[in-house]
Amino acid sequence: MARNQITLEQYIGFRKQKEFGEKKKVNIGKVISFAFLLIFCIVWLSPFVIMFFGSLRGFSDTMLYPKELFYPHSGYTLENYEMLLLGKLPEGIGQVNSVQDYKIGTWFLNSCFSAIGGTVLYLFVASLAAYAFTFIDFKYRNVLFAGIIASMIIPGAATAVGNQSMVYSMGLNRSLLALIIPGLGGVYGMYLIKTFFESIPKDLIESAKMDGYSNFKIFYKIVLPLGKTVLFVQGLFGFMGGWNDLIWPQMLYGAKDNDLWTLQVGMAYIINNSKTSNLIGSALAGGVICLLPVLVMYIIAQDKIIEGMSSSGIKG
Amino acid sequence: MVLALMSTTLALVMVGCNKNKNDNKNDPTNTDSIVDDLPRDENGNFDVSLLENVQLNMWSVIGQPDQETLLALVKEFNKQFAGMIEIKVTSVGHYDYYNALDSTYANDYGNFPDVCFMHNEKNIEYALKGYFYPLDELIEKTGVGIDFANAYDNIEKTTMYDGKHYGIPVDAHGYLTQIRQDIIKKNGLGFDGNTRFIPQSYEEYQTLLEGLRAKANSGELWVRNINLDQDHSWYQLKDGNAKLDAAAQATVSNFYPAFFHSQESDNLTALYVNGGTLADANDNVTFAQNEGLTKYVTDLVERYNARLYGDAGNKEAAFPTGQVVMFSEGPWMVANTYDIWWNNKQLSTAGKLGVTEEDAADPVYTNPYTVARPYYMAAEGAPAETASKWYGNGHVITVTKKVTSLQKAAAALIFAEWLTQGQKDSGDYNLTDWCKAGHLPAWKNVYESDSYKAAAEKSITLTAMGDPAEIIALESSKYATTLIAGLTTAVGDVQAQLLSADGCTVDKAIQTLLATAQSTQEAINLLKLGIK
Amino acid sequence: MAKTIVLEEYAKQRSKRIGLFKKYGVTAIFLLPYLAAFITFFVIPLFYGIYISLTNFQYGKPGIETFNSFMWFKMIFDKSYMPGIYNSFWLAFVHTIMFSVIMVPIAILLPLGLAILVNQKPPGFKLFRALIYMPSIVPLTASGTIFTLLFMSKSQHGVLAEFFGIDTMWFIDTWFSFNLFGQPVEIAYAWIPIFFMCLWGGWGGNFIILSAGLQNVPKHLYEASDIDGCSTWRKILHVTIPGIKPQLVLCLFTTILGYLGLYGQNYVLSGGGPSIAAIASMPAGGKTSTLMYFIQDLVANNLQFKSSLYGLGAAASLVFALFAGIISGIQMYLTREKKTGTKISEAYNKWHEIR
Amino acid sequence: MANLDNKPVDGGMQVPAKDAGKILKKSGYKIANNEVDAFVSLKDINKIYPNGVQAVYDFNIDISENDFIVLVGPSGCGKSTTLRMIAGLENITSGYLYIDKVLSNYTSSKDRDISMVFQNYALYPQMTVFDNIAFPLRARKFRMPMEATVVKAYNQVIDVLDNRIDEFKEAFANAKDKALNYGTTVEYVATKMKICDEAAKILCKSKAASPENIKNTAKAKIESEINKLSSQGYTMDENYRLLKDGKLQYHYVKMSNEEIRRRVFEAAEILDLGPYLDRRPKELSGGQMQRVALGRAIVRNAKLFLMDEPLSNLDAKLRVQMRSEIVRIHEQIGATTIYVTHDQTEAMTMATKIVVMSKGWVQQIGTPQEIYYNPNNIFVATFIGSPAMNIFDAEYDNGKLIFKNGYEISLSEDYIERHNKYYEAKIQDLRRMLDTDDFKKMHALKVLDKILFNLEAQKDAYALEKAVDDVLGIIEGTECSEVVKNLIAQYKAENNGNPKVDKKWLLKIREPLLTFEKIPSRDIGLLHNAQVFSKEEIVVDDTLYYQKPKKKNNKKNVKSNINLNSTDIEFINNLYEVASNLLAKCEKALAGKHPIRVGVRPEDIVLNSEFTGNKTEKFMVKSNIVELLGSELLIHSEFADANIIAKISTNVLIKPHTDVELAMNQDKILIFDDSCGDRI
Repeated sequence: MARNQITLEQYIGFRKQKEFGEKKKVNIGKVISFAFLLIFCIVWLSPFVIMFFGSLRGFSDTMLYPKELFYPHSGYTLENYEMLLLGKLPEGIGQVNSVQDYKIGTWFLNSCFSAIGGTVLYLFVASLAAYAFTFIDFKYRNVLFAGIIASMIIPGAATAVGNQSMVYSMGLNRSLLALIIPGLGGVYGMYLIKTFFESIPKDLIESAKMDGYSNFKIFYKIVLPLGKTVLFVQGLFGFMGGWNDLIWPQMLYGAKDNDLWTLQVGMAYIINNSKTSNLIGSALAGGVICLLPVLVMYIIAQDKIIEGMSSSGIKG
Repeated sequence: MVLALMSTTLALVMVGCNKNKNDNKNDPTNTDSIVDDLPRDENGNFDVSLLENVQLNMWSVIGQPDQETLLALVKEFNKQFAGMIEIKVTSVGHYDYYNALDSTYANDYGNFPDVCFMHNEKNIEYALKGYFYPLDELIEKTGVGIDFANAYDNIEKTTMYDGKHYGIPVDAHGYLTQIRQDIIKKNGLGFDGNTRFIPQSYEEYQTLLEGLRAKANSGELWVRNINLDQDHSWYQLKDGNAKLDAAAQATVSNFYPAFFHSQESDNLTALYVNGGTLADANDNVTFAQNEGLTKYVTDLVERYNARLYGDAGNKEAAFPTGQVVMFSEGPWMVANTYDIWWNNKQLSTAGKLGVTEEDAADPVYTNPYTVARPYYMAAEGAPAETASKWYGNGHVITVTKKVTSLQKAAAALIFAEWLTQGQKDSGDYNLTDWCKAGHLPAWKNVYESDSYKAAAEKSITLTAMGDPAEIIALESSKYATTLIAGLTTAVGDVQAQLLSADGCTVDKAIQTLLATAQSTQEAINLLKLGIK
Repeated sequence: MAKTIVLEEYAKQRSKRIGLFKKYGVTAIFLLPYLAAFITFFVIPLFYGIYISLTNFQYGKPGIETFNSFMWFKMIFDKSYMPGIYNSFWLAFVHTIMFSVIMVPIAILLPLGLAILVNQKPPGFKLFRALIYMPSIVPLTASGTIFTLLFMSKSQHGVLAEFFGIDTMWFIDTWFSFNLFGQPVEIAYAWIPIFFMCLWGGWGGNFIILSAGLQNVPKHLYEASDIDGCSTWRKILHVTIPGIKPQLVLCLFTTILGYLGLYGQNYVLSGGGPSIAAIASMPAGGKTSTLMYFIQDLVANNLQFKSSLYGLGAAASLVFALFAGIISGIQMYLTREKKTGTKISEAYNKWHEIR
Repeated sequence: MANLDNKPVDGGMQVPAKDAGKILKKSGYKIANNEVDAFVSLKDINKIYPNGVQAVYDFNIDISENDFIVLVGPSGCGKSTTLRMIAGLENITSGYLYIDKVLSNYTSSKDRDISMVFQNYALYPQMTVFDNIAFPLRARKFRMPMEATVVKAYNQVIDVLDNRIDEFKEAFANAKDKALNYGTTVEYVATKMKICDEAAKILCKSKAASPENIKNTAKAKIESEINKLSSQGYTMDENYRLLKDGKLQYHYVKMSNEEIRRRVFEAAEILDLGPYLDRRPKELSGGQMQRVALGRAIVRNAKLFLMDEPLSNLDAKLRVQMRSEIVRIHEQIGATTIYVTHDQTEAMTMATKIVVMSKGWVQQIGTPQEIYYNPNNIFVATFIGSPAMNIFDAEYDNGKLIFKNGYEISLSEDYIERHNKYYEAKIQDLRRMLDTDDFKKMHALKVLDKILFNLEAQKDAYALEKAVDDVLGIIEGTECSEVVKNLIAQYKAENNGNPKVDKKWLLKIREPLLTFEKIPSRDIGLLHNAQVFSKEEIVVDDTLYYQKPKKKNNKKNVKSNINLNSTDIEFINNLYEVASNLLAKCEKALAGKHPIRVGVRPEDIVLNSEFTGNKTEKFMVKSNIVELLGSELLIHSEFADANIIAKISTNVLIKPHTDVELAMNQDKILIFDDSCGDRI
């Protein structure tokens, strides 16, 4: 058994403290906030639970025994997932033509491509630019940067329609690349990366230059390793943004290119087809599939996400 | 990085090249893009056997359960014409067929189909967008034996614009009313001395609705559950009469004589039967002016408020339990439900599940449900020539402008001819096979053929639908989608208002109808402005 | 005769050349990918969008459009020109503003309150923080499924209807209506599920930012105010609020802009409906329409509109962008560095003089 | 608020027990102890953190009015904690704090009438300098004599109209001058005319256009007001203050803007902050912020000033400047000040009294001179003074100090006598200490723990049992011996006289031994110094004292709820051992030759040739580095295995790497005990 190693003085201190009665006060504020937060969290997380259990409930249970939410009348079933993933209709549900259009596997991959590919490419391009704006001196650097920053005041809506036609003109309208490439011009991420790069001591770069490093070497040997936290955080946000985006993919691939849809567009379609009790289970199952990657990522990188969010709030 | 550079250059190049892509397609009547590459024999005649491996891409709007029938037919065709013509079918769910058509046309012309198997009400609208060829010229050039004289004029007209055919009609069908005849009989509400259970007129329908409601209200209405494995015994509706599983139980409060009519087809029947039109030749919206339709809408309100109509949840679920006695649905539904669910052998087995000897012996009780055309739509004052008819849509086969060789066009026409007019060795029309799935043939010779008649006798759907000549098809319009949507929205709105807590009054319903018509008019004006 | 050159001159020229390449070449390699993307997908589309809004551009058929003398803008701003479009655009506008006005204070105050509670550091506060933020990572459609289930009608066995007996059928109804500039505006109950969906997952970022802000308020300021004799209220007023002011402003404006762009929630939950008869056939002609919904209807969801009214979509998005731009402009104005005055020191000088 | 209102009651009063509560409540829970004659008095103040770390041990000090006390010590010595306890920002674990005779342990900060300057200034970033300084004035209500403001205003109006109307007109005209943009016109006029704002307002409003009318209304107003007041039973003295039954009446009011303005401007004047009053803290330099923080502290005229390392964030030059500034302000306003710093120079230059602290212990309290010349122990000696005192290890042999290199110094008789007396006293003290119950218990504990250790190492059981009997022997006569005896007897009985020592039983015996809170803090302090200042320092976990636990120990130290009766506590030191070692050393020291430490201040190492006083043998060193400090030279060199620094006047120029002949000032040599660092 591991013992508490303390000095005798400390022990005496403990005894005295106990004797003198400076007891740890029960902080009422803490108790109240704990209680409130507990209740709040229970209420706030209940939709997750409802979604999860709802997705495991068969369609006939949903119609006939709607009150048995957590213990479905005829037990848990994966029929909703089968309906989505395999197109296998459960017996007795009748005719559901729309299920034929569900290509959730393809959508999932499209979303992955959009979210991961877009993020990685963006980080690369943006950090290159941020490097140039921070460490390379060139004419009109500050003017150019100020111009780019000033463009942040123009909301995305102003360029969306132009972009849509632009992408069409470039012949990318049937390509998944269109999900990714227009995002490369994003300003905010580049700005944050640049802000971080600015905090890297210039001496470091200069001494590396003295050691004969080229700009490229400095970039990937010094700046990128140093900036990996900010890149990671930006990457997380980029991923979540890409994964959760609905408007742009919808604009791109419109009403029926369901090979190119992302999970979000597909899910919106599924929901619109599933506002009846026999199909809502499949929508919930879709929701679970849609949520899972982000949730897993959140659980794994929760600290980093919150930290990144906080720091963007403090700095930005 | 390289990618970005490339994409920039690409952008500039693409902007430059994309300009002339769609130049000639906008004139719908143009057939210049077809190159005459027909193989001809030494006499200069074309014959199918000269074709070599012509592949056609066909988009089919047919969903389950008819899909299999169509695929089987196509398979048969491919077998017959092996080495000459091969048709590949892509099934696009009918919810998104037209969106897909549009977006593929605009974004992905390479994947645009050669042949469309689509709804006839959209034929002209899309033809006028320049998607399809006028076929008369092609038929002449290729000599494929399609004689439109054999087609029913009323159905054929949906494919025609300005005297030209843009599609080959295949079939027609309308929405049917499903009726629980066992309940009507048990409660003695049948007509002609309780021997006929299909209301044949507006008045009969009204009487039936009111009769059912009155009985239900007084607690005298007999109902039973005809779902498989459920208790089939008759019981009288009384509140608190909970002898069955609560979820599958008809009670006074959830009983309605009829379910809301579908928004898709019945309102058009109401419009056309009463002599109305959606719009006139100048695209002025006219449906709101039709008294019959107005009556239909106000009836909707009054019947709902009198609890003759209702929304009892899922109609397919409510119907077998007896919560609803009538509802309206497409003919495919009948096959679907009749065979799978309700052709219930248990009903003719006395002694089990509460089925009495008497029940088992009665043909009406053992076949508890029937279907019929909505004869009850013609209100007072409906024109005689339309009063006994009904609205129906159907399918057509079109040749798209993606086809640029006469060979392909010929192949497409051959397929259309084979499907609609082709006969098997037995003399049966191929179309009959298709019709068995629940469609009326658009061709007189098929309808009059013995094989069809034999098939129709067996099919409750075909029997119910009767003569294709009695179908009123949609008028051809460039704005068909908008017009139908307008009417559907109007009726849908009234239904939604009825369901809401505030409810709906006759005045409000008429107002909604007029306002929606006005808004539809505006939408059409807007579209006219936009499309140059 | 071969050309000769002094070697030193050559060396000088050479190093100059190399120097130039190093300077501009390297810069170009670093900067070009981003700049190319920025220009192609921001600058050009911006002007392209303006161009589209001024012509009868047809999506997918570039090159054949002609100038249409501000027709699209006339539709938006001239009531008599195309009343249907005018009404549905401005109704969507009013909806957007109203929803923002209701939602924004909640999306600031609720997370602020929670942040204060979490900042008390009760046991497990880190877990609470993570859990409170969690709904905000949920993709819109995933939460859409949940709220669809919750608010489905009794006949479809929605959760609220089944468990709490809330008859969600009345979501079709008008909740209340009022007149705005002579135009009746009806607010439908259908906003309620949208409201709850936003309430559930719409402010996690604010919460994190505000609680980080609260943690960043220097502790010694609280101690100083203690010694200066401040009441709790004065502490909040003079220490807490000023301490988190940057975060508050940031949250306020991102939230405002976020709700101005409200689209997914109503698209998924209500499809923009229930429809309004008078503008039912117009883009976003429903009781839960928003500006973004209007634009998306024109440029994405309704192919008929997309093919013929594409320019209207462009025009509407420019109007929307202008509006949003004004709001971010206000934000920038508010967060600018304030100039120091001289009033008090002048007063001091005067006082000093007089003595 | 209420607390300032009430006069404290005399704590020495005998009151009926049941009324005590009522009386306390009436006085706002303020108790004065008239026996305390110092202005601020700390009596046996202890601070123990929840993790058992004692930050402050038995702090005792009396501070008289106008004192400038400096608490000095290395970081983590508990000086800031002490200050924060006085400020009320930390709870006092035990002991009593009297401020102005009032028992202040439990009064909240704002009721202690103190002001404080924080290390990082704690300025409100959103407020201007003016608002920052005014903040404490606005935050609370002040006890002021009640005034008949209306009467005062109108009387002043009449006075101005009667006598100074031209002056007013001029002031009024000046106020309009744009160049003289003085707040509002009213404020300018009020300041200029030395009248109250109210009066100025009335005058400015009427512009003194028709003096007679104004005077008439004024008179009427005065009359009605006086009537009203007298009906309420007030009378008025010549300064318009209200009296009731001949006594001045006080009330609590928010300070008027006029008053706030005056006070802030006065503070700004003192601190030379006039031009910066509009700025926000962000726009100020460190020194300016510091002055603002000072301004905020002085503006309220608090009785007691607390300053927590206020200069530590400034650069060297500013620090010197601010140092004199603070001294000047202290002289000017004369408030009692407690000042915390880790910089001994600040302490020496500013303080009237210095408190040197180390690791929670007060090492010495005294004036700067006392501390410098008569340090209590080696810690104080080395901590105070710059450059630090030179310390040599040497041997003491009958009045002779023998350095490592054989260099010898003969001590005077005086020194020898002091030496012997010191050790005799020490031995006596330690013997007394070791004889106490608690030390016996510790001794027993040590033996017991050894048995436990051996048991784990599976040593001979019989020997172990014998050892247990030894434990009993050690604690013979203490209050817990009975308990232990019973435990042993019981155990023996259980095992039929055939005992086999097992762990569970030993731990049971251990439990009653774990009670020693009766050890006086003084003893712990002594032993503590012995552990910390002795050369053979027992390795003590530093985290105990520095509250900055190393990462890996983080959990253990933060753990605040160790079960005190737990047998799982393992001690990493044992005070008994320390004390007995110390005793042994002292006895040895008295017997003859023993190690000792010799301290000489740099200025007491002198050039042999220059110094003429009582000096030691000369010795030669090689100058390694020579630093010129202006008037003085610092010579770094090596002597007797130690680095020495000599401070010499610049009369003689000495080059680096030359041989220098030095000597020590015999009278100034300090000798320190090697084992506990005390000065002999």
